Amino acid sequence: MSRQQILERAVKEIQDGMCVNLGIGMPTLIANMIPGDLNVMLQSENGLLGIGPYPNKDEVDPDLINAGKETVTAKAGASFFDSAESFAMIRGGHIDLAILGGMEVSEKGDLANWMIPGKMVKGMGGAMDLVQGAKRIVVIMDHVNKHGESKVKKSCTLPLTGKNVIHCLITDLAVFQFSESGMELIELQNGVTIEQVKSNTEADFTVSSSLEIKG
Amino acid sequence: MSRQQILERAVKEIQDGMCVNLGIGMPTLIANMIPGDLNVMLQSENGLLGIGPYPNKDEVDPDLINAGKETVTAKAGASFFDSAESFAMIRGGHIDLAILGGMEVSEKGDLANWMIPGKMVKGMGGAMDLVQGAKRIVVIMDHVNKHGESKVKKSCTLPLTGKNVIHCLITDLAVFQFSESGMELIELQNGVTIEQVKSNTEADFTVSSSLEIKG
Amino acid sequence: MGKLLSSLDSAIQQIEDGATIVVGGFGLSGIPENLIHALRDKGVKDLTVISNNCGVDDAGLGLLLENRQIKKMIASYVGENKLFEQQFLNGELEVELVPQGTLAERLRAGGAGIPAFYTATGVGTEVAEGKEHKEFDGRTYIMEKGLVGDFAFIKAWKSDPFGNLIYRKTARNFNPVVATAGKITIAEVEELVNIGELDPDEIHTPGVYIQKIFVGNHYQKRIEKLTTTNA
Amino acid sequence: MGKLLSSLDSAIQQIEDGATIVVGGFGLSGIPENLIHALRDKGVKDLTVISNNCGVDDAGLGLLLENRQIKKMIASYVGENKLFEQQFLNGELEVELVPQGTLAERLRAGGAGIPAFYTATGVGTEVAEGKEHKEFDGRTYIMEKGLVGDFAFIKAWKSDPFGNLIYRKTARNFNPVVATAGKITIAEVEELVNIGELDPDEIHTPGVYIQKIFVGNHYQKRIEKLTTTNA
Repeated sequence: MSRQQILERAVKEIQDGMCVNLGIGMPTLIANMIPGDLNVMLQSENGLLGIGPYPNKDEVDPDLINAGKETVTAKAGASFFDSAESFAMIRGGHIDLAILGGMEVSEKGDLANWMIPGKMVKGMGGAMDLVQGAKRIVVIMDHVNKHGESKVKKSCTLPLTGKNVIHCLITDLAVFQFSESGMELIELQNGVTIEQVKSNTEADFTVSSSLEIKG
Repeated sequence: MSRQQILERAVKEIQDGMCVNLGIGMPTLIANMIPGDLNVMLQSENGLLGIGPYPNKDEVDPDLINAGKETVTAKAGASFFDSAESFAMIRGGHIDLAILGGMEVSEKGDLANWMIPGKMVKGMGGAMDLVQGAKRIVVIMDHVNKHGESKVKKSCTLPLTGKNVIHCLITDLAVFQFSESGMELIELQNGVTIEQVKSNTEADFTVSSSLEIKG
Repeated sequence: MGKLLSSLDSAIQQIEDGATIVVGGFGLSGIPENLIHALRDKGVKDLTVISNNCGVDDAGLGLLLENRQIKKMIASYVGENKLFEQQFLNGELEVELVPQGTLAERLRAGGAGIPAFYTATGVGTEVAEGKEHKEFDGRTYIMEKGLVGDFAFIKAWKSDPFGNLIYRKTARNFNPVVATAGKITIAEVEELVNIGELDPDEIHTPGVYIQKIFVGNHYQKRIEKLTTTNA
Repeated sequence: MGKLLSSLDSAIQQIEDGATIVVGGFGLSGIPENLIHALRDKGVKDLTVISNNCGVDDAGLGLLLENRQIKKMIASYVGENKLFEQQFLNGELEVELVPQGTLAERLRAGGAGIPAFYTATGVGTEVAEGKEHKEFDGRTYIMEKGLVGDFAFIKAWKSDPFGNLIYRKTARNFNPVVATAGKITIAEVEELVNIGELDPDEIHTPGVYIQKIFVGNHYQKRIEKLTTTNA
């Protein structure tokens, strides 16, 4: 339910004509929610621009997977390329938007989403490239962890994926934008109050004037 | 006649299975002299591996030229690629041999072949990349200029294409090889004496022991 | 998807005096003829042009030289062009000569978000003067910087409406790297095909790099050096 | 042209303990299955393996882990592999984690004769520790080095006898860059075609990069995560 709110808000970040990279996990679910009248090309960093829906059982092709290693299809207008080209595209600023999951976000726009010390080291995959390369970085995550602790922090405690890279954070409580002047609360999720956001957020943030009026 | 001797000696540098880049001008003439039983792929730095013969009049294609901007054909097994890939191939040491023209060569294996100060600046094209990248660099040129002055010098007076890059020099008088220990005369062209080579060469060189015996 | 242009006017209209334009092609092969003509007609001045060559006196980028629109040229070989020499000696034209492989790699780097890289090309020559030198495994290299233009002009054979491109034979040359190195990349093509018509395995330039597409209706494709077996 | 192998024995025989091997593929897609099996059977030890992933416990490079042949792994993501975790925690396995784009570019650079380049990827993270930092146009970048292996193992769809290769769909992935980054590159393919049969415009890897070709007769092509519309 809260996940659904996050995804519904995240899909609004996607505009007609964009090339978008959706991170592994929750962000991948956004693919199915993109309105059919938008012409959007989804990029998969293993070498596909133009991800289509999951295949029917008889279309499954081991030579056609996404970055999460799931079997997918390619839509009309898709192209395949190698990994160096794929990251040239990402690092060179040709991808309009990346929507990524997060473990922790800091008020400075730092992101930690690849490693928990003491746990299995899985590797960063393409996340560090995406946060530095895509034109706009949107992070989606739950606002607090299962112990009720804020994941929106003054400083990240987990190893960073990127420093000062996030443009927008969407949680189950609120939406924030990041700029030179810091972190700003710009929207509340349905039924959430500013007080609730404040009490669940370790980070310092300002509240958008347009939001105060609505609230 | 002297040119023919140079070319005939140069073609012996080409072995079966090699990928070879022939420089613009005199080196290009070597293409037609490669024995038919050798399987050789000629590279053109504008994006072709597998240059074929010049086209018949009705085969001429403005989309198919060599690095000298001449219309050519592509032989069976040829591939086309872009300029970055072409020089990745060259710079990365994947081309076995480059045979290039020279204006001056020094005893240290320096090559000058791209510019005469005071004359029109044409540009170095791909020559500086080739001398640093190809596995073996063979230079072919006349031993002396039209004023009878040696082009094989202690130091080049013209702007360099590359420093300490030549493996072999073939002139109308002789063949030299270059190594850590300097420049060594290893062959004489037909009817040429060591004395003739010495009197026409400004550079210091040693004479190969195998040559002394023959001479 | 709105990338398709019915005329080049609006696209060229955006280009202002002093712009940096990266142009594909090798010699006169695979050059964006229509874009060069449109730029000549628009008459915009003080351009910095980055391209392997500068055309010949009456074709290709030579037309912009003739019209005195180029302030600075970054190229690897300009030996086919007498106007070039004249303007260079006059001091009208600034020139930066770059080894061809370094030029290709600088454009690829610019397009790929790599601000600089090291290469052995040019070490010990004029090209290395003033550049940072560094040793790796006992060999000396120089640092070269990525290049990006305000606009990139390229020529392809086929495009779909998303801008997925296929080039033909050696007319590919610099075009795919130039495509990546423009803030706004305009591709002119010989043929437009429907979306889905190009095999995704055979696309040379994915459409993500292309902002505008123009289908040219006449290609001169002039040959610089006609060489035939019977000639 | 002598590149074609009738068995992998002679090619694998050259590989000695302690060799560095670069391996193509992404997850289990496009991996050189036959080469990995042959290497497992040969049993050579103390290998440094450079590959985006390390297979799964009972397939792909996981087979070499199981056989304790890998001393050091350079990869971007190894999360699918429990054996990996175990050997890493034991101290049996050395690991260098590299961001995926940096890994791809380090291999491309190695193959292209570029000893090092700058990237913003990893700046401000563990990845940047101990690396040279440099500013370009006000942004900070780190220097990353090119990678080349003693051997490169890749998998393609079709090859001709010269080693011109075509890959299929996303099984292309790291294979074309890995192909360039081996002192000796061995390509295993599904299908061998005659010389001249591949359209020169459609070749992904020119044969100059390939030293040996092997036509595999069985490809498992295991799927890691089967996802379907009706599942």
